[in-house]
Amino acid sequence: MATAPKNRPARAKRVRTRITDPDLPLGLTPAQCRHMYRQMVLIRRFEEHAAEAYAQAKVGGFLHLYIGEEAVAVGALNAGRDDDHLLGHYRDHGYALARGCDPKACMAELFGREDGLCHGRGGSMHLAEASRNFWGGYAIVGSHIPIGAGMAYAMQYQQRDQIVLDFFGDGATGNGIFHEGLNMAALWNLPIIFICENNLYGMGATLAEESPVSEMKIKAEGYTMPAVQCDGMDVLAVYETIQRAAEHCRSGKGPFFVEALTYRFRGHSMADPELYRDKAEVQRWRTQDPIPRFGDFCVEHRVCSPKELAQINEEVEQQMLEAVAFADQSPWPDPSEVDRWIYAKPIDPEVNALLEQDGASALLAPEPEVKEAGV
Amino acid sequence: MATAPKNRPARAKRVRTRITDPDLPLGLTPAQCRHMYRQMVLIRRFEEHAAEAYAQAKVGGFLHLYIGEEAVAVGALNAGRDDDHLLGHYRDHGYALARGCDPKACMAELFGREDGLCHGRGGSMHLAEASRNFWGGYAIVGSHIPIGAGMAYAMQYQQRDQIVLDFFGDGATGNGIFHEGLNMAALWNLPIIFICENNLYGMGATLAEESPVSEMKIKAEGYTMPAVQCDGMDVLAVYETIQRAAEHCRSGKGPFFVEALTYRFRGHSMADPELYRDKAEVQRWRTQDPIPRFGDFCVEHRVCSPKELAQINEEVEQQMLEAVAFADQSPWPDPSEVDRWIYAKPIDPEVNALLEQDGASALLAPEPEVKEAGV
Amino acid sequence: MAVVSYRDAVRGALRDEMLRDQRVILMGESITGYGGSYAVTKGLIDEFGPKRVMETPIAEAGIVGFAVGAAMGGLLPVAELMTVNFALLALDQIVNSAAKFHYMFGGQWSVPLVVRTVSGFGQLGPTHSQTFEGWFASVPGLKVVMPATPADARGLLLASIRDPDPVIFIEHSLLYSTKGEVAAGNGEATEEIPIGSAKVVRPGSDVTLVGYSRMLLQALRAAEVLERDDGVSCEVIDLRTLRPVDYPTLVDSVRRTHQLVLCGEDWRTGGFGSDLLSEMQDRCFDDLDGPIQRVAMRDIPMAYSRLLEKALIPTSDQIVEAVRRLN
Amino acid sequence: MAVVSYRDAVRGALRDEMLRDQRVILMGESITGYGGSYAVTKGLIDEFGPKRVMETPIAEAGIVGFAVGAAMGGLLPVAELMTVNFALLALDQIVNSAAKFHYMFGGQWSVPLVVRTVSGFGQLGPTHSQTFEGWFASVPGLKVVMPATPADARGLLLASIRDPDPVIFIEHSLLYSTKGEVAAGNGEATEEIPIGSAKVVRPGSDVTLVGYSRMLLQALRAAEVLERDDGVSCEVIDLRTLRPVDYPTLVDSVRRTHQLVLCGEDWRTGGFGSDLLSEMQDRCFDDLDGPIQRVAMRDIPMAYSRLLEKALIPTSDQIVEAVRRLN
Ligand SMILES: Cc1ncc(C[n+]2csc(CCOP(=O)(O)OP(=O)(O)O)c2C)c(N)n1
Ligand SMILES: Cc1ncc(C[n+]2csc(CCOP(=O)(O)OP(=O)(O)O)c2C)c(N)n1
Ligand SMILES: [Mg+2]
Ligand SMILES: [Mg+2]
Repeated sequence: MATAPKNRPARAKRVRTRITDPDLPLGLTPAQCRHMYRQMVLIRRFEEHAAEAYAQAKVGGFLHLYIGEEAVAVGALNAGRDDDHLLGHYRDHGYALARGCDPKACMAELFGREDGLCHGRGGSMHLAEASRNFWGGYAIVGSHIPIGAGMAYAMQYQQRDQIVLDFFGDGATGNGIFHEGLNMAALWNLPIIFICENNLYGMGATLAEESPVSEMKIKAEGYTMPAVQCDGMDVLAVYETIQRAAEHCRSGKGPFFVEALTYRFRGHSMADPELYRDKAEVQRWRTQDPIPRFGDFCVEHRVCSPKELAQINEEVEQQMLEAVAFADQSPWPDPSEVDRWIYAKPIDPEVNALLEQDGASALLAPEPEVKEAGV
Repeated sequence: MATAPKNRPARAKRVRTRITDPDLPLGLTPAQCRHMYRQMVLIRRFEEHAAEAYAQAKVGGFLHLYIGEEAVAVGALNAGRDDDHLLGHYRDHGYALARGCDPKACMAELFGREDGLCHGRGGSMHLAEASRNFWGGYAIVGSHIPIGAGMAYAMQYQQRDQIVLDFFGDGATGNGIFHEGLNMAALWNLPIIFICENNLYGMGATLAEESPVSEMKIKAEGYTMPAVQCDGMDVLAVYETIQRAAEHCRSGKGPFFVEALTYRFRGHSMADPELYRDKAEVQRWRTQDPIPRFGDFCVEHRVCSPKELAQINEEVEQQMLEAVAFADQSPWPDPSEVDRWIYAKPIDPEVNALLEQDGASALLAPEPEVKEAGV
Repeated sequence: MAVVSYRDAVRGALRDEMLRDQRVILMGESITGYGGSYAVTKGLIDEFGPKRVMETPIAEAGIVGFAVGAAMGGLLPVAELMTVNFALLALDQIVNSAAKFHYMFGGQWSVPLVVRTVSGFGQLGPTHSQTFEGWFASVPGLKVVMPATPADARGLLLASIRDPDPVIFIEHSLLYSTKGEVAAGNGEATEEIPIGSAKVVRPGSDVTLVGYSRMLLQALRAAEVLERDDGVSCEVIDLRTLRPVDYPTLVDSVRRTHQLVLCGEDWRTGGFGSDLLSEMQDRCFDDLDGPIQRVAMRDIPMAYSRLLEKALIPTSDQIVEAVRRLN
Repeated sequence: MAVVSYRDAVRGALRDEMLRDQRVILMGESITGYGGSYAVTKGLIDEFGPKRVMETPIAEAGIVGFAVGAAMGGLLPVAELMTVNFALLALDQIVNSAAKFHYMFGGQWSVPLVVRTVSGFGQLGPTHSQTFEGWFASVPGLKVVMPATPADARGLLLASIRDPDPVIFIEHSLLYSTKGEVAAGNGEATEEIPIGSAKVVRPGSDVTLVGYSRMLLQALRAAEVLERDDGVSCEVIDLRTLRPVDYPTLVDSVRRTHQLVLCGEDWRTGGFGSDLLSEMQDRCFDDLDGPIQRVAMRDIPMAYSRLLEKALIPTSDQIVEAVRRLN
């Protein structure tokens, strides 16, 4: 079983060494720091409420929490541009919220409501908001890696200067599609940052069970792109690394691989009994919680006072209560619209079998059992 | 477009430095050298006859010639044990013949006859002889890489000491399945040698078009296995490398990756117009022809005289004429047996749709066009 | 005999066969420490260790390819694909390797492999709610099994592991907690159920309902309703095996009832129901008093939202309606 | 109008659409220097360069995934999968990405992607002679096109590229050299043929033959024989599009002929013919005078050997026999 010390570089040191108090490192402003702090809290609270809603059966299916990993999405997305393209895996609430999607619409999606980001069609694993260039959470492990490469190609081809940020887990590196995507990105020198969130587990598999090497960046070798690790529990370390990567990509130097060393404090999904790791390990990692860590930093650097931090927490909590209330009150999608959006250019209902069955009657049928799955 | 000098290490030097004339290197006997020489000639002549038969429409479908690459199969299979497991890709005549399969049965398979190695069911791309642990040529690029790993696992599990030799091309390394197989082999420390025949092209794609790195062994990084290159136009270099790799695998040290730098003198398949490379490049590589090269070596080291070499060539030529005659005279598979071997434990014809149609009548129908494909 | 869940019946069959035959190994994602995403393999790692219960990387094509090779090397692998949705990634290895080697190498060897996987619903969303049994069942060289009851799950899994050909064994997540009588295994289990035999689970005279997996239970429920409310007597057949299909049992039934309703939960277009319908039309055209009815998933990707999902999952009510359309 | 081959018609459509719309790019294996394994893309690399005609690694899943992403990024990719056999490796990207995004992201974007591929025979052996159109046609979100003539190849390919949804465009290797009249392209081509329209290519009154791709030609041949030898008048319909199917045209025909023969070359079990049969049985049960007949591949992997292959490839003779079974 992997342990914390082996997996991550020494604590915030490297950031501290580069700061002259009260100056902020990396050209950051106090407002930016507050923003990042707030976003991490937002993700944390959002998911705590989502977990509660799941327990109340308001959220169904799979729910994968990002709790513990907030620094990765927040650091990365603040380092990139707002119009850079964003793709991530099913553990996707962090990406959505750090990109600025409305928590109300996100929560409504989890609740399966019409006001959800995807009108309740996608659910937790498939948040997306195209108008923000957030192209979604993807639930087939690794599938969005070549998709991200293709988007990067489209940018390059059209001489647009957006780059692509593509997030996935350590587990995805065992799948061939990861390599096919990296190979193409390298071959065509595409503006894409591959961000591997190495949280030491692929569902119930330990890193040692799924990979012969513990450093995922080694898997990017053979693809001639820079590949670096960073402390994924330190929002500034992520910020710094992605800033560098983004500069590299945007200046036409091709893809970049970042391995963020991180940890999920909760189970793989809500169904996970967590038999495969021990509580002590989780506890050890909790001492690295990115939120208090960055909170401390903010206080130390006089970005804000402890009181102001508490106030941020309170505001966010308030916002979350509103998000839940909004989701609760949002209408259900109309079952008669279940056949919307199959095609962008719909096919004539006369010429296919689509409408042959009576969907309405199904509503009367007994509900299937639900809480079985833990994928 | 890749050129010869860049792709291969200096000529036979490294072999020579290890020899004290008239001693043979690597513990080889004169008989073994003659055997390897004969096998390379056998493969060459076999394929020349196959090409002729193809032109006469006696061989159909795809025909991929190994001409130019003979040193790889011959060096490798002579270095391994006869009962080691062997898998290769569709360019597979060399593997079959170097493993000792009867050229008559191989030719009959190309002719689609009942006496063929696979009773005409598989054809050129799917030679196999299980009783020799030759598990076949595989035509879905890369598909046999995890299959080889699985066989290696079966050996390890059963504490049998055979290892697996798994041959594939440079092109296969762009496919995800290659990585999935290597990852598993490394993870479980399996006795398998991955032998990548880097012949600079994947069908019409140049190495530079299909891979960001020109050395395929770099793609084995991330899998913690030794990965070396060898001169694939030098049968002794291959022999030496595979001997080392086999020792490694057989002693329980896990997988080994060998990249043999080689070149196919002919097109990808018979349908290939070879528009993607120039004749000069082919000519340059022809100067490295492994057969005369090893013939020279044999003469220099008094393994045999030029006359004896000529005699081997003649004997093989004779053998090939017999193989063609045999294949010509071998009966066609009986069309009424087209439904044999779908299952090892056949399903009741009553309970499936298998025999609902009249197969015999199809024989009267006009023949479809054939010579379209160049896959 | 003991009353056990479908989940435990599957686990029991795996365990018994592993005890009986050293060649049987399991492999799959999160099947060890996690216990399997539906807890089917829970505990087996402790009993048999990592050589026989192999935790794999997330590499479906690799897993099946590896299992094919292990089978060729003398083992009897049971590979778990976490859900049937991910089987798409392994289809090449299933179709072009597992199913084809016996034929294409002229009968030299077969691939005794079982791919266990699962379909099911529960707000799993568009990518995780599919089922492709019709695709598997169309591949010569494969055998396809979809048990509906714990007893069949056990008996058919034993038969599948012992079969020399590759078998796709599809469980249903909504059945895992259902219970039934099952022979208690003792490592000497011989109570296999032959692949290719359907079962008349409820005799009847007016209409034949054919179901499998979860839809068998829906068919039985519909039969009760129809008996009670309409006085219609339904014969309910559990297909159990989708390739080969036990057509003689189906034909025999339809010759008596003259009406046929096929119950599946895959997409109507291209679903397995199309195959059954086509073949039955061929075999029973003159016996049929009305068009064969299908109950199937509408041709729509599955939506996440609860009511949308409900609007799509085929139900016993739809079977009732289908029968009423006939009468 | 000019007489061109099916191959040239496909190439011409690609070229014209590339001239007309900068967003159109091609990608695939050996499509540049080699010219494409069936020479369809020959010369295009010289005209359009490597940014628009992309040589790819041998990575089918990656190719389709990449093309999906390129489409989302604003391009109109036409990805070539060298043969449909290799599409198995890309099925996840086809089913779970291309076909599903429009639905699962609530209509936010669509994936205007064309996957061009080819099926066919010619002693290509067990792994290289398959065709999976029935599988593709079963996926909501996909459109599936299989032209039989050069004119349709051109017109439908133009429509496919311009369609906002993902289209699987399956060519036939045995048709590449067939010729027919085609509108000469000039980069302003507007002569697209709508996806979803079948065509009555030979009117008749006694029996309806439905074919597509190569089997359309077999159906026409059979119709001639039947006219000449049996005095049977066959109406022959070219399906052209497999999803959506133009059922109104089929139903209209069967209402007049009362007999239906479906001609395909995929496996009988699970082949596209099962779908057609099922749906037509539903729509025309009372119009049919006899069971719908299917001509299809027997449920056997394709063998390499010439006579074995001949014993398996569906022919016009089998269509003739099927019609005679009806009469
Ligand atoms: C192709 C595929 N196989 C299996 C799964 C089931 N599954 C969902 S998440 C997951 C683990 C992924 O681990 P990792 O990539 O490390 O991401 P993490 O969950 O740790 O963030 C698995 C196996 C899937 N969704 N897709
Ligand atoms: C999965 C798959 N994609 C495409 C093909 C078509 N194809 C056959 S051989 C080949 C090139 C393979 O190149 P390489 O691996 O370098 O082997 P070589 O032919 O050079 O020996 C291609 C693309 C195939 N058979 N399988
Ligand atoms: Mg992980
Ligand atoms: Mg090559």
